[in-house]
Amino acid sequence: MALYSDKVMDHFRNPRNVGQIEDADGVGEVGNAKCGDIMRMYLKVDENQVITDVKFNTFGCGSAIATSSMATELIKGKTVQEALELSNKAVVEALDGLPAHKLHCSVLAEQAVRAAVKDYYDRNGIAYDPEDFKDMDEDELHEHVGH
Amino acid sequence: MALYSDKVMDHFRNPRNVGQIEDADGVGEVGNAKCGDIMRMYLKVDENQVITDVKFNTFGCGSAIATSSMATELIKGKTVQEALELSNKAVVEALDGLPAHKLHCSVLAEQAVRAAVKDYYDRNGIAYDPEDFKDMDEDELHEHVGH
Amino acid sequence: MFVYADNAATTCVSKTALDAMLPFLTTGYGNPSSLYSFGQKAQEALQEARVTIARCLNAEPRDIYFTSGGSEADNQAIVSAARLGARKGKKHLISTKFEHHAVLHTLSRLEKEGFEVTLLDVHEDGVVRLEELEAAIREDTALVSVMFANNEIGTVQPIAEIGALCREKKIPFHCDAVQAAGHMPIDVKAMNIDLLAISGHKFHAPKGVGALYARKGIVLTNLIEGGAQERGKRAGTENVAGIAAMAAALQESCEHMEENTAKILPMRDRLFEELSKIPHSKINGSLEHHVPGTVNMCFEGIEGESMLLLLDDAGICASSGSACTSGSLDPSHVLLSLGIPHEVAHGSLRLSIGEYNTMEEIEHIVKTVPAVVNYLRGMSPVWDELEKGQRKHLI
Amino acid sequence: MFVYADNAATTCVSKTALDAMLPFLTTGYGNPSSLYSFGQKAQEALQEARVTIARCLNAEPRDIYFTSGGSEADNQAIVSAARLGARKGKKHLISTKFEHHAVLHTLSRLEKEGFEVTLLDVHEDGVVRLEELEAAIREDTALVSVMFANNEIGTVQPIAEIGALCREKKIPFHCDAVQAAGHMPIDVKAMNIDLLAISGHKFHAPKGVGALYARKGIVLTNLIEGGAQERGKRAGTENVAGIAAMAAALQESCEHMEENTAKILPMRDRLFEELSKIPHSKINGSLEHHVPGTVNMCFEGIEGESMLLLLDDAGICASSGSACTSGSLDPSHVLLSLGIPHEVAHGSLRLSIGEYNTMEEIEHIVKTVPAVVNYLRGMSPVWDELEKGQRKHLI
Ligand SMILES: Cc1ncc(COP(=O)(O)O)c(C=O)c1O
Ligand SMILES: Cc1ncc(COP(=O)(O)O)c(C=O)c1O
Repeated sequence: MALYSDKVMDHFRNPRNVGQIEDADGVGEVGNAKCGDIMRMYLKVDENQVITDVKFNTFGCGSAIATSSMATELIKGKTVQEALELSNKAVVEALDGLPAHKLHCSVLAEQAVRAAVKDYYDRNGIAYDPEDFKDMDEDELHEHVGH
Repeated sequence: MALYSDKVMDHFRNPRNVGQIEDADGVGEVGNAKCGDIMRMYLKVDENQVITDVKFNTFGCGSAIATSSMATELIKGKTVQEALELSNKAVVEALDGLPAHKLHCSVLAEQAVRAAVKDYYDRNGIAYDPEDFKDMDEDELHEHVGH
Repeated sequence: MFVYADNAATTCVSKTALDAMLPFLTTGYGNPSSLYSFGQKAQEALQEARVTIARCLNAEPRDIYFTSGGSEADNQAIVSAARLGARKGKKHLISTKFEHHAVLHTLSRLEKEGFEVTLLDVHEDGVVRLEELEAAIREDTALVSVMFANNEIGTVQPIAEIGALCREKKIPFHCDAVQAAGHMPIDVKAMNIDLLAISGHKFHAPKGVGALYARKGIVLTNLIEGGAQERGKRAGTENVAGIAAMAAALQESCEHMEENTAKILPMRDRLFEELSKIPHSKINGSLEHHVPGTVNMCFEGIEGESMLLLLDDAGICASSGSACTSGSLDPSHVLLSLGIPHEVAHGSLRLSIGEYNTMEEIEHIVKTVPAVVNYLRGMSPVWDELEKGQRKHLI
Repeated sequence: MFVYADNAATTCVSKTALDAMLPFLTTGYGNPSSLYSFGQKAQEALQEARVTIARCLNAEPRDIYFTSGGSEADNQAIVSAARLGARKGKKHLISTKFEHHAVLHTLSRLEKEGFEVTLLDVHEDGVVRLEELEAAIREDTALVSVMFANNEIGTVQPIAEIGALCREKKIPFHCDAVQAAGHMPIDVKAMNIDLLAISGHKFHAPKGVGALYARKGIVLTNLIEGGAQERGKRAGTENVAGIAAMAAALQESCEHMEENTAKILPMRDRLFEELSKIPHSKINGSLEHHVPGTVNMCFEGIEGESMLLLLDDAGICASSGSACTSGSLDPSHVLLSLGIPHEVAHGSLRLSIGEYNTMEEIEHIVKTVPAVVNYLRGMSPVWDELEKGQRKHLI
């Protein structure tokens, strides 16, 4: 019954894949400083659309850092299509749960991945259905998570 | 800061002059059982109108018993005129004080003495100004003490 | 010999309760709202206490709200139900004539605000009648509030039946269980109780801590606004030590309930047996439905306070519904609600015993009380008149 | 190393306080309302506590009412003044933007009931301006409520001047002195304070006990109805042990105030000195009028909760006004009231130290905080943008 699960604390204390990728193939940033959390995700993607490297920078609370870390772990080695399927729920489950008022962090992590993939698509002229990224509007995001 | 002063507790524990006088020269009873306190006072008065003996019976709380006891002490050996001058304040002072919500007991003690003296006057055909005993009405008494 | 026989007023703090609170009065002083682990440990203690208390009442932990005592819990329960009702235009409140003042005075205040209050009769036996409750229920009834066990006379109400009726009529049911918790089995689910108040110091926890059970769906009105403690329904830094003690004490009381009852009943019966031998005495309230430890009797011709003072001199702690102990002119509203005449009610004595009492102490009581009654009758003009036939015996 | 640096959240229970309460948790468990001497001893303890607390505040003992904490005292003070005002048609309440939620939420509720509330600005330095208060006062002002010292940033308000102004204008003045009691001299008479709230656990008494001072003539409205405790103004069996502890703790704190302050100030100054060296940091609130132990700073580019968690790992207990610690989206209303931008307010740190801290502990803090700030900035996209000039430094 501590604030966070051991998994969350582990990923907070020893975040995986912290950092930046200078020559990233896709970069996504979501959240805003006024609201207290920003996640930026860098992807390195190979010719088979496999994510070979991923790094993140996060400004935010413990669970923002932990969810970023977990999200990078979950998509590393996956294809970008698979990464797009990463749900916030999967991140929460992988972390053995999050307190209710911290669930928005996991949504943010999901969105950061999607934003980075979208950037990768955009840079490489890969076609996608804009509908798939419709929900990435900032304001909507925060409403979506029920603040 | 106990509920009662040591003096009150002494007079409650060892009440002076408890009892009845069979051939009393004056008997006064005040209070009523519904309200939880009745005092009855017996006087023995000699030819010089000196109170040679006094006894009381009281139904009531600790301070009712203590004030009855103290009142008998204060009038014993005094003339009936002097007894009439006994004030509830004098009883309270002699007892080193009473809690505010117990002051009515001292008023009752004063009234019991007055009632006994009145009875003595009545029995012996001694004239008195009825005005002096006007405040002995039951209802008035209880209003007087602020219930 | 010192005999504490006023367990309905308050109880000693058990070793279990003290041990449960000491960690939070020494090393574990963190604020439960703090983020760091030292604070979260206090938060965990609160949660454990919530789980424990919920288990004792067969409630859900999230439906337990900690308060500063039984009075606060009663107030919040009643005000909440009243506000909920008012929102739907329901402004009729039902309770009983012999509730605790924490209930009655809250109802009076609501009455001044425009609510209508019906107080059910409790009859000579101190038990409400289900059919009278049913008859009192109206379309606009917003609350039924009936205590589990009365604090002065110990009679237990038909709570499960009342709960079932209220559930059927869809009326929130509040139960002041301050005198019952830890002493009688309580099951808020089986009994269909929506709101329930308990107070730690009546079952060997310290004073100043209590709890309100409010079934999910009953939205509470805050009495105290501020921080987000207690799911936003009761602000103020939590009395962690007291709460931990209350949970430990309630658990201990519930685990030993049968054993304690088995210990208390023979002592209580001995009290009734012996004290009933005093002429012109009377047992107040039915013994059929009764908390184990409470004995309430009247002795004609004497007044309660002087009896208590003399018992105190003999080392016995007891209480009375006499007017003089409360500083008012009228004796206890509870005794009057049973139809006991004022004169008689003034001469009441409540002895409330618990598992810490011994038969030896009971013997001291049954030896002392008759002597005290006799002594006071000996100087009582009322008794004199009763004896001489100038006054009619009422009991 | 364990360093408790969150004394504004709660304090350890002092040995003095624990010793004062233990008798009432063991042998002295009588109910203060009971007639017998065993109960009257508890009543005497309450009275002694009342006298002690009154002495510490220069109040009359009869004007001290015990409550379950600071929140309850604040609520009752404000509701009472509002009801008193309303009776004379006065429905305007003045307070400040950075009061504790126990004050602000009570005011909000009254606002919903039809009262009008003016919240004074506290400016960048965290101090209300007397002339702005004077300008806000109206014919129908029923209450001025200004806290003695702010709980987050520690700034102290011109209480004596506010008191004098309110007295002149005949407006009741409530002061939330929860953060000041035991730490700064309080004199309700000299300062013309009509209502004042304190909370035991902020000066080494246990949690769940507080007091309300209400000057004679200010008629209190009950939040909790029931028994006649606290002169009929606050029902419920009294938390005797907690009250005794509170009195002992307040007395000890007041007796050692100068000594404690002399011990705390160099530690606090060392914190400011060292932590100010962190680039793009900022001290929140004026240091001119300030409680001794509270240090509040912002560090740009990082968020408070993650800072707290890392400090916790280093054994340091601290707090933050970040949104994430409260579960809301906005950072502390206190920091925002100073005009600090959201982005910056998220990165705030409150260290509140007391006489139990040591310089060694302070050294641990000043070594740890810069490392934590650096580490978090190293992974912060906000800091990255600030460094690269893509974002403008705000501090
Ligand atoms: C300024 C201020 N007022 C009121 C309170 C409320 O006190 P408590 O939590 O003891 O009810 C606090 C502390 O939480 C405070 O710092
Ligand atoms: C039946 C009942 N309800 C409520 C209360 C109030 O509890 P507390 O004094 O702990 O607030 C009491 C005891 O005083 C009680 O006996």
